[in-house]
Amino acid sequence: MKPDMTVNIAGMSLRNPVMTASGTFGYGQEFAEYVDLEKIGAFVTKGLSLKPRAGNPTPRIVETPGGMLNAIGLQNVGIDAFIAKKVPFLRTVNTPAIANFFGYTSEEYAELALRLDSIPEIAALEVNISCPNVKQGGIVFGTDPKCAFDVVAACRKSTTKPLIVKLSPNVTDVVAMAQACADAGADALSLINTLTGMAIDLQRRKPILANVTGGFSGPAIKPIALRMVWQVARAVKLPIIGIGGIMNATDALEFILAGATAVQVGTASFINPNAAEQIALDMEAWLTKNNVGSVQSLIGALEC
Amino acid sequence: MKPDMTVNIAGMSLRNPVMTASGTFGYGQEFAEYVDLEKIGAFVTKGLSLKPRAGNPTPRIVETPGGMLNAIGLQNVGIDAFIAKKVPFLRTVNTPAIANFFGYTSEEYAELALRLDSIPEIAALEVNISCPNVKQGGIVFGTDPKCAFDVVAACRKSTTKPLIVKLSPNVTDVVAMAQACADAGADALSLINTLTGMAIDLQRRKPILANVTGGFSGPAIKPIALRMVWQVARAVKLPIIGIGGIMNATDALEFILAGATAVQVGTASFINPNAAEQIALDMEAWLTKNNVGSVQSLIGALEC
Amino acid sequence: MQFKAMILSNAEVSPGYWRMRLTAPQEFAAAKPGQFVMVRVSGTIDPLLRRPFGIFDVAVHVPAQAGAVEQPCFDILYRVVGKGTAMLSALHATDLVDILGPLGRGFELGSPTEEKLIVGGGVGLAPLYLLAKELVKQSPVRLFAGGRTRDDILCITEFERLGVECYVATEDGSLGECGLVTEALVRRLDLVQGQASIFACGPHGMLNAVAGIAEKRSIPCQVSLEGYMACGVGACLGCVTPGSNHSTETPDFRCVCAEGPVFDANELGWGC
Amino acid sequence: MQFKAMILSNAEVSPGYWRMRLTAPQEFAAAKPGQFVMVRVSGTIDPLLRRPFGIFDVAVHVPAQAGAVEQPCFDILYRVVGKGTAMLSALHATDLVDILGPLGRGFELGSPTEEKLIVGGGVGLAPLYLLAKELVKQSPVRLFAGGRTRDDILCITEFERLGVECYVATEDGSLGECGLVTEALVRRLDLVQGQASIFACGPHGMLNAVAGIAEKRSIPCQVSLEGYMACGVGACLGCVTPGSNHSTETPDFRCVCAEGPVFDANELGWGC
Ligand SMILES: Cc1cc2nc3c(=O)[nH]c(=O)nc-3n(C[C@H](O)[C@H](O)[C@H](O)COP(=O)(O)OP(=O)(O)OC[C@H]3O[C@@H](n4cnc5c(N)ncnc54)[C@H](O)[C@@H]3O)c2cc1C
Ligand SMILES: Cc1cc2nc3c(=O)[nH]c(=O)nc-3n(C[C@H](O)[C@H](O)[C@H](O)COP(=O)(O)OP(=O)(O)OC[C@H]3O[C@@H](n4cnc5c(N)ncnc54)[C@H](O)[C@@H]3O)c2cc1C
Ligand SMILES: Cc1cc2nc3c(=O)[nH]c(=O)nc-3n(C[C@H](O)[C@H](O)[C@H](O)COP(=O)(O)O)c2cc1C
Ligand SMILES: Cc1cc2nc3c(=O)[nH]c(=O)nc-3n(C[C@H](O)[C@H](O)[C@H](O)COP(=O)(O)O)c2cc1C
Ligand code: FES
Ligand code: FES
Repeated sequence: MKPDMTVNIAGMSLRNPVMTASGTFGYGQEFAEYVDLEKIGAFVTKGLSLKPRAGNPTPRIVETPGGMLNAIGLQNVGIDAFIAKKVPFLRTVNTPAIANFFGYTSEEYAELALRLDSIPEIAALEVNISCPNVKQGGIVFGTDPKCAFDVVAACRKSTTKPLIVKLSPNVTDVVAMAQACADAGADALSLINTLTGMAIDLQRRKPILANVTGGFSGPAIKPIALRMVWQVARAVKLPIIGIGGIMNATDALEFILAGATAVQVGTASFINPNAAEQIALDMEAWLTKNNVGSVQSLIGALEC
Repeated sequence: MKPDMTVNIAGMSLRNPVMTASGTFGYGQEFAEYVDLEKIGAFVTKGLSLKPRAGNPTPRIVETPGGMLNAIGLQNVGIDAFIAKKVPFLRTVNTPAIANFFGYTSEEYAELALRLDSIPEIAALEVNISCPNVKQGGIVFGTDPKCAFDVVAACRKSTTKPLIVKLSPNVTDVVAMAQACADAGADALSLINTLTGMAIDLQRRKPILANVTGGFSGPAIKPIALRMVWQVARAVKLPIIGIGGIMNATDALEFILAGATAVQVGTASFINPNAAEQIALDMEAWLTKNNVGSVQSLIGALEC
Repeated sequence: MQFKAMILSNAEVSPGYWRMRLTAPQEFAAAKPGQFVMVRVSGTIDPLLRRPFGIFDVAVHVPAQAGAVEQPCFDILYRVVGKGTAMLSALHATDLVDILGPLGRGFELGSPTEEKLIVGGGVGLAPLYLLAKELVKQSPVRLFAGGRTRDDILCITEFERLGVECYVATEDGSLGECGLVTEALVRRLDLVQGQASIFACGPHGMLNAVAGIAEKRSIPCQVSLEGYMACGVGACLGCVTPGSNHSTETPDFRCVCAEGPVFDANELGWGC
Repeated sequence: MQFKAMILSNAEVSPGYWRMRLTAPQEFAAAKPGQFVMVRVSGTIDPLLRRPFGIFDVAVHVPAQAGAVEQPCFDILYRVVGKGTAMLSALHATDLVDILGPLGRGFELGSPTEEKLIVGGGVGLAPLYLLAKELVKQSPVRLFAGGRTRDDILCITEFERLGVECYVATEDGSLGECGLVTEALVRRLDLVQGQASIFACGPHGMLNAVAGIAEKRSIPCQVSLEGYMACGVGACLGCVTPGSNHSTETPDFRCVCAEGPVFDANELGWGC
């Protein structure tokens, strides 16, 4: 018998728990040649802002041991161009699209939430309160429980769609952050966003990234992500989307055991463009082989 | 002409900037067959406590992508056995030995500092305020500026030897921690200690480490360590010892460019027991090849 | 397209420069000059990211076994500069590597009447050979190959075999003229009085100079750029380059991987 | 000792089990039965840590070239269980690997008069062959080899060639007796009335059972343990195992790498 791969998160029913992560999958269309979007659970757009954003100068990308740093600087087309040019594609795909977004004040966040709320092609919102790349950006919201509460509460008032808050790992106490978001009305939490890192070109005596520091992602960060998902899952009563270094089905299932209801695949898509689809397939194969009837039965099933 | 490899840190003059990191080099003797201790700048002992400590149950070690987790649980022989059994060896080596130590109250820290202060074979003290492995342990000191200030101030009163404070990376604001330690009288800062991570055995549905979480080290963490060293070096006027994922001379020189006066080599010694010696040699070769007269001229020489 | 390619050969063609031939599926035969591939150097996480390389040539592989069917194959020409390329150079015939490609926008061949001037700096020659192969079918083609020293001058015989006239310049004078290859280019342009179009690939400084030369004479000029890449398909926005209208207020970044790597020189913001 | 070894051969000896022969420096010839090596599987960070393997055999390699000098070599016998061992099995003769060893404390050969009973579970046989080679020089030796299924029964011919009498048991009865190998061990002990000593290596459960059998009869028993290792030299304290006096108040942890991997069974805290 085929195992039941469906999960429910924040009121959405997904065919399987595998999503693609914001910023690593464009607006859905870029990878369409390589991935059957209807074989994954959902996909998340590049982070959106009210106005279009240029992002940082280059180099924006550097490989590090087992991972990479990016300092894209939240380049995006802005909400208007998104609606005009990207949303029509979403209509053609029978898979929930989640809009990731960010702002510079609670008001901006709220305004974006309101605009996204009115787009029927968007299944849910993911608030990025944690981008470490932009100097004036999200950093302050994502590292202080009070600020996080305010911004999430503002978004909550502006949308009735499922509201997912994406947490920053660059904090002393991720559970306190998670709790603040829960208190402010989040429907689900996704974690982790990138850690802040740096790389240096010895010969040129310069930082490699034009922006000096960047967001650290990839397999290297998995142990930190897994730990944070486990900590938050035990402490906060919200569904969790686990993110961080997921490269294969084993990684994904580990996050689910740690307490995640679903997962997002980021950097892995760069290495294998069909990573998300393959992971969903391999998870199902693992469940079949191990006689597990449903992926839901594995959520938080870690025995400590 | 041979480049000048000497550095001065916290009043110590070192023949070169390469030390071995606490917990990765035993009490100095374990690697003696593989490393010429008189070719490295200094070595740091396993963390010491007042009483001997059993540490955690096994498994204590697990490999992760590009890194490893350890949950040794600060097993150590205790200060009395250290003096009786380990100090005599230190006498035979013409290289500064730095004693790493920890306690559970400021008073315990102070008492250890006092006892270590009286050992002539110990060149300097390194206070571990950041071990993430022990549940009742250092965590609280290393993640709160006020606690860190108190414990460092207590140690400062108990010793006239150079006092190095080792910072935890598991914090929102490492600069605030560094500043608190500087204010409390630290002579130097070493960073980073391990990040807190977790690994899961999918098939057994259990954490791999008996302790569930462990300290994350190795090349994977280098981008985070480099970023923190750079942040602290720009903000705080104390010499810094850079630690985290240093595997070769290039890595070590990157930390020095970022602002470190010296470096510590940890996990790398497990992979190449003579890593520290080799790194010191290769650094010298790099300086020669690139016509750099002294390693001191590279400290903080990053052009941003 | 994503596929597992078998290495057919891998040999050093000049000190530090290697040429690798790999098998490819049928559809790969349609690869355009200027397109590139993303190579997964090993199956492990070290190195983690794919490495981009221009397509040097596309050919047909005839296996030695009796009865075996012909199969497309392609070549990359690469310089060993770091970990990934060092590991590539250690691979052997019969080893498998994972390939993504052909990717990106290639060269437009342009009108057959103009003379075609190809300018390559060092390993920048890589995507220009397949281009030359196409161009010689319809127009006279000249190659201007530059490098720091003679070891950086690659595969000239291959171009000559196509009937391409080749000019060589090295900065240290160890092969061909001493100086920059743009000098010979300017001389040729003066001679043909601008009845030509330019195709260039190489270091950014050289491309900038070539673009300037072309602009002054209002000559069509296409350049192939590099950029640090993660995805290769326009999803990560890592590889962007400023377009001609770029400013912080009116961002105009182009993806090198998806909108390039070949651009019309006047599409780009050279000052940024 | 740390050295670069050249792989002389690497072959699957039973489904999932491989035997690799490597060159070694002269001093390696002094390796003791029960010692182990730490192998760096690749030069990259994937995998990062060295992998520990028992020394299966030490021999002399006579190169095929005329005039080449003899050189010590050694074998490891390994089971493919994860990434590191899978990568090991993909290496070829002439590839180089970095070796640390011989490491740790080996077996004490004991008094020549007693019969020597060697108990190996699956790949636990690995460090016992070199031991048997030494023991047969002075005493009668019997091997008790157990496994889940017949594929887990390794290298019996090699032991028989030494003159060792072999008993085989598999849990599924697919080779030898059906059941646990400890049953045959107990029968033999009953027969010789305890005039024997035991040397065991294998899964922890098996070692625990063997230690219990030995203790009941007050027979000397040495066991070789495994443990997750980082350094292999007693520096990281990752590989410890509780000693017989261990409790939280009176910690008595032993390093498997430096104080073992061979321990007297009664040195250890089996209950912990
Ligand atoms: C579209 C395109 C086509 C290219 N074609 C060729 C070619 O045909 N022949 C050739 O020799 N080289 C080519 N390059 C450059 C080639 O990709 C790099 O030399 C190579 O990635 C270096 O990898 P490494 O691991 O050896 O170096 P490292 O310095 O260790 O690489 C570290 C990281 O930086 C990136 N990187 C380093 N140098 C470059 C560079 N110049 N451009 C882009 N990324 C870089 C790597 O991809 C990797 O992610 C091309 C680059 C691009 C973008
Ligand atoms: C002293 C000693 C001697 C050994 N001798 C042999 C031998 O002769 N033949 C043989 O096949 N195996 C032997 N082992 C076990 C062998 O080390 C592991 O099977 C091997 O490390 C697995 O590596 P992997 O990358 O394939 O597995 P993975 O599961 O991918 O390894 C992940 C990590 O766990 C560690 N690990 C996994 N299993 C074990 C284990 N059983 N013991 C210790 N560490 C483990 C690895 O070293 C690595 O650090 C020995 C272990 C020790 C401690
Ligand atoms: C190139 C790149 C761009 C990213 N852009 C965004 C973004 O716009 N918004 C966001 O919330 N996260 C962004 N992220 C973070 C990822 O969504 C994800 O949280 C992170 O990469 C960790 O997952 P991974 O290790 O699987 O990549 C970006 C990551 C990368 C690598
Ligand atoms: C096995 C192990 C044990 C450690 N024990 C200690 C310790 O006792 N005290 C301490 O301050 N740091 C300890 N550390 C942290 C290291 O000193 C170092 O800060 C960390 O490993 C990062 O450096 P690396 O990436 O080079 O290993 C330990 C690290 C490892 C891997
Ligand atoms: S490499 Fe990702 S957008 Fe070009
Ligand atoms: S493996 Fe490090 S102490 Fe044994």
